[in-house]
Amino acid sequence: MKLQEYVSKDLLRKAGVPVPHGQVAESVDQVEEIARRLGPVAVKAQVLVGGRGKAGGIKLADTPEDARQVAQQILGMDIKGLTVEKVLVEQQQKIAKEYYAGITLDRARRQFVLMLSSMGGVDIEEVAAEHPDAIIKVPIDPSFGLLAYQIRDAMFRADFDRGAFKGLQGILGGLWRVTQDKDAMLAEVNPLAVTDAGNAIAADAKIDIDDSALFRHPDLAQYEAESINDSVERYAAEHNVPYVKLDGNIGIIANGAGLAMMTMDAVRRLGGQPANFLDVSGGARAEVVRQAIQIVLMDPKVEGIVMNIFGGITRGDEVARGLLEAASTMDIKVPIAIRIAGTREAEGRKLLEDSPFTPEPSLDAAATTIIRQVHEKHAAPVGGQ
Amino acid sequence: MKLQEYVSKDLLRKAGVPVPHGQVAESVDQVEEIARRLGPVAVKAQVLVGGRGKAGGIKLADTPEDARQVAQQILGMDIKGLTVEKVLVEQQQKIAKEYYAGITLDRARRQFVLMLSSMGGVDIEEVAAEHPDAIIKVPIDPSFGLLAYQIRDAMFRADFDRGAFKGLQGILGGLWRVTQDKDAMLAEVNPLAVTDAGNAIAADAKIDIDDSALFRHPDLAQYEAESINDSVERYAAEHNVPYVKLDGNIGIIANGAGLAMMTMDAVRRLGGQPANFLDVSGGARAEVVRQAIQIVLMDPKVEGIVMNIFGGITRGDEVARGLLEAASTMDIKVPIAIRIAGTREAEGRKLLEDSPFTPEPSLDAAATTIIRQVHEKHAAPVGGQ
Amino acid sequence: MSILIDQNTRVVVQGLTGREGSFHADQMKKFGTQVVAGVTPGKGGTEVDGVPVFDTMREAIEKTSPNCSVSFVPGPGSADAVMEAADAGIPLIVAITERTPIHDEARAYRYVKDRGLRLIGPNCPGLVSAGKSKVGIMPNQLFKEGNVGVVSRSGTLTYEMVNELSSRNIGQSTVLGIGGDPIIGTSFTDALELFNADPDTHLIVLIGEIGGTDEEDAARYIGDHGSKPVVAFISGRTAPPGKRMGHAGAIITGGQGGPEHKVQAFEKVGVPVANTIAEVADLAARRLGAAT
Amino acid sequence: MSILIDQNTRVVVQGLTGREGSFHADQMKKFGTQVVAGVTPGKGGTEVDGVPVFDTMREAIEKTSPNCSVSFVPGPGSADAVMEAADAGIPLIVAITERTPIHDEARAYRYVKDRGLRLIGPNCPGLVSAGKSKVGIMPNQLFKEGNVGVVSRSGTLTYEMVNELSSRNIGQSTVLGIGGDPIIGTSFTDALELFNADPDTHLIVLIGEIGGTDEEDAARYIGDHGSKPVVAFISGRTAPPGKRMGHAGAIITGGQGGPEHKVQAFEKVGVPVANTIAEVADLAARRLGAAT
Repeated sequence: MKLQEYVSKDLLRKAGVPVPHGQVAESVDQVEEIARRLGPVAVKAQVLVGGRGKAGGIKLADTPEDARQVAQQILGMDIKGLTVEKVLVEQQQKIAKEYYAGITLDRARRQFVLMLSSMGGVDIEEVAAEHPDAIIKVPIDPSFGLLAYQIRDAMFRADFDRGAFKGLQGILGGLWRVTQDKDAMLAEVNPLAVTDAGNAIAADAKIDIDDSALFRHPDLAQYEAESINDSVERYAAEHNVPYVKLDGNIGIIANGAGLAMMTMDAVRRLGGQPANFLDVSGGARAEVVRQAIQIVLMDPKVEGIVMNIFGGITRGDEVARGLLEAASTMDIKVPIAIRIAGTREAEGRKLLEDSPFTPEPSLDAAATTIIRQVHEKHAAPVGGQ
Repeated sequence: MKLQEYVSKDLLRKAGVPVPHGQVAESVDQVEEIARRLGPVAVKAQVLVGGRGKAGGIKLADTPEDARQVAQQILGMDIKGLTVEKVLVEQQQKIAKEYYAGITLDRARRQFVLMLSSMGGVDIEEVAAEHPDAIIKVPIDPSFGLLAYQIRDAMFRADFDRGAFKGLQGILGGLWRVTQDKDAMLAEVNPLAVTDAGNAIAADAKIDIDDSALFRHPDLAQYEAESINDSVERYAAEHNVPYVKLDGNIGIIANGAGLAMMTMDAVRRLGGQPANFLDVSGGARAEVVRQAIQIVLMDPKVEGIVMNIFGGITRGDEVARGLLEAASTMDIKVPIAIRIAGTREAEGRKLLEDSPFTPEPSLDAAATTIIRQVHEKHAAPVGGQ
Repeated sequence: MSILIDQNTRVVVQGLTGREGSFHADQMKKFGTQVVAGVTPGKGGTEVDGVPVFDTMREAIEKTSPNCSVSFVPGPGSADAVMEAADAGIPLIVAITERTPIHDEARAYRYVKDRGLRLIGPNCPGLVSAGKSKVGIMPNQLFKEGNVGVVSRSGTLTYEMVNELSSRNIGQSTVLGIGGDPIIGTSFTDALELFNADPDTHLIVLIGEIGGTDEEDAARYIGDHGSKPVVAFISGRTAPPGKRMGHAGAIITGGQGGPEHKVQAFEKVGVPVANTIAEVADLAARRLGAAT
Repeated sequence: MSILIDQNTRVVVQGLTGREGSFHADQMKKFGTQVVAGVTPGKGGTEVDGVPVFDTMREAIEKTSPNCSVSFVPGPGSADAVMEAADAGIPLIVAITERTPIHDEARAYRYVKDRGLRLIGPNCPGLVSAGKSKVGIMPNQLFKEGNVGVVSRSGTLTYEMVNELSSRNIGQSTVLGIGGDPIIGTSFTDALELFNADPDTHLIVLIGEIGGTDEEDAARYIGDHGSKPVVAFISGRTAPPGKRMGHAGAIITGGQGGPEHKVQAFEKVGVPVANTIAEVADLAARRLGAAT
């Protein structure tokens, strides 16, 4: 679960990490009021997408009136398809130096790693690609945690400002505490700044919480909704259905993540554009299948659905029943092709015999059928002219 | 630093461990007021000494008036030489079962250990001596901490009540968190109780904080004074002088803990009774020596002092200067014998040449001199009759 | 032969009394697995279909001498169950459960490694040595004894693969699901080492997916140390970056974990990467034909 | 010969730029010790009396190849300094500092052990191989080359002991202060093993004190494995229970750590326990006379 900047900074602040004085706002009145208290401010769009600065989502304002004006521009604006609903209003910082600091999982080592770079304030993935030596990595022993000497060693190697050493060290210690205490998959401060006055401060922050550990953090539940941009994804997440919105028009439903990915790949390979990834998971019952179809259809771009079921724990007849149930309770206007194999395949096929959903002999056949039908629908009006 | 029961319970409560509702009080009015709110209460003397129950320091009271009355008896009473200044007023618990739970350092293993016993509510050292098998011990890996399965395993082996398992498990988890977060050398809940209603509760608690880690716990500084019973020990602790009050009449001053212990042993071996243990530490300056003498003399029972200095980092002349300074600024009424060896022994001896403190050739000689003088002083009036 | 498990494997089921635990224990027994004990704290002294249940792993070991554990303990207690098994010295620990918090898993992984034991999973379907033993949740009826080793990050895709192989009369030595989480106990490379040492495995089918670099590491291992013939498949080749594809580990992040690298890495060391499961089976059949 | 350190020992001083660090580094050099580097974070690039200072142990190792560290880093950072030295692979780590928080120390001890390295201390005076090298804070002038190994939990008592021995012309091989904290890296038993393996040590003087069971463990080791002749002394024999006698470790608690057990344990295995330091020297002289 990705946290907005203002939430990330709040967690850091509580862990003793200095962040700019600031407050989140949802209206221009609020922004003006906050700016009146804080003096010259930065108004920052709270959207979970990169490049909001370039998109005009971050603006400085020296007076409350200016703040109101820039807030008017930013609140409600569209950044890469997302509407800005909140802004963070922060005291402006006079920044002398910018660093990068992040803690993330190093999957190959099976442990977390601290990454520091003196090239802060820019996209770290670009730094990693172009100047890999400019990133200092410190593996974190999961049993001992990030140790003080490791932080110092990394800071010296990354050539961090010796004048602000203590403050920077404190921030990195706090970053690890937050990572551990809040079960973060990623905790990033970029830029990690040193001000003209020589103070270290977390000027921007990005924290991604491990979804599997959310049960330990009821205080973060309130941010779940705003962590998901797409409304269908949000709905699916609330119903614990692994669903990812994609750009195409062919809905995908399969049981199992690997199978769903394969199905998505097959549709693309055969010339179609997947509209989503949806995993009904092992052991799916009829009701779950019905719900999956409903979720896929919530995306208005969907013009056809490919279902791919390999029965292991999941039973073919249960899936067939779910599909028939969906058809009888919903007004399904798009074609659905289904491929069933494995456990209770025969029973499933039988159930679907007299329905519009005659099982296809293979995944490729099912995908081809739907791709063709969608294509024909688009072609039809043209052909009919 | 040993914490009073009410402070220990406060730390546990903050770590999520259920403790009886209660409040500390210093006057009978307060006790009555608290009892009025809590209903039937137990009034418990807050003194850092074992056996306060047997000494009459814990009494039940069913009404506010009763509470006032028993508080009158307990507040100000003397328990093993200590005056009761505070009582903890707690809701009475209907206890069905009593267990023991403690976390302490296992020095031989160089790690902490959880100890559980179904024989709770009694002195655990007696249990250890008489029924060693009744104590379940679980070593705690310092890098992973006390793990959930270890707690469960120990609870099953100690035959803890399965009906209250979850609550008991929670208390043990909290006990470890407090041990670690507060740098405890010892954290003990005895009895760890299960009430008639089946709830697990820490009915009594004893926590001893590692003095070397107090810098991390400024919140506990306020309890330092009440953690030391003896007023001279308290004064010495405030001045960072390792001083332990003993029962005798011959003061001991030496540089180094081992040397001070040896000096104490020598005095006893030669027939004297040490009044204290005092370590002036390596590198002691004149002022520190003067202060050491002052502290030893704060104990009115002291009738003579043996000083034993082996110069390593400590210099003999500095010690001699400190002794002379003490003599010139204080009205010292008791004899002092000193033995100096090692670094700057000659210079030290020279400085003391014309003083009343002619250095003795050996520790045994110095001790013998003082023991004899103290003995003569006691014998004198008798002889003079 | 086979790897990791065979007819002598004695399994203790962690979480036996739960819905999943009892169902799959029953399935394992039907497959022929020796299920000797269960562990569910608080249920010690009971039985599930004749299998004795203990409160702790310590007791289960003392009484029934298992040499393999399989855990159905849900996410919040999953890592703790693995550590309990490790502390008790179980040499092969299989964690089926999904949604293990990753920081817990990092600690558990370290705990197991410190003791020189083997962890498979978490978030995996377990493993099957065809005709000998099954530990986990793979469907019983798919397998056929033979000489192909299968290792996969995905459950259903594994079933699909095994089904495809069996239907062409290509049997398996051991089928191993290593799991879809970002931290897993046994990697592709570990599995390759095991299969290479197994005389009855003649060819290895490797089913990877996007996310992480375990596929690249496996390719490097093959390049450096050689291997029996390997045929690979990578799922999620059309997944967009930054999106978690069902598996917590199936995510392309920070330029890492994309499918092109994986495919290239394999092809560079002479491992063909198929486009479909059927194609994998075709390649396997051809290679086996060439090899035998 | 000697144990642990000799003329080839290359020492890095952690906290060299501090008051204690710089003073004792100077003393060590005067004794003849090779002090090759110092580490003080933030002071890298400077020098102290010609000894180069580095920001980190990593740099110090790269540039000066020390094989021993001695730390004067105060309590709050003491364990961290030990762990830094251990991570850098320093085989012999000597922690002089007192007041290390015990939970920190438990972790540091484990960290060092995990890496198969040796820690001495904390809260110890260090060690001296007479005529060869000194690491720590023992006064330079006391020592005399010879064949008695001394191991002690107390600093000043060690000096007193060595002085007594030297004044009787009884020289020492190595004098080792193991420290007065409840958790220390090297125990009496470890020291006995080392001395027993050193051909130039003919007799061992062991100076114990109340608290813990390290003396009893050493006695058990002697009983089980035999040893060169040992003469012992126990201080704090008249200390009351529950009171910390200066050293954090010198405390009799829960019926453990009392002097009687220690004395009995030694006497049971034929190790005489002297009443005074002079008596220790007498016994040593007699045993050495008998031995040579």
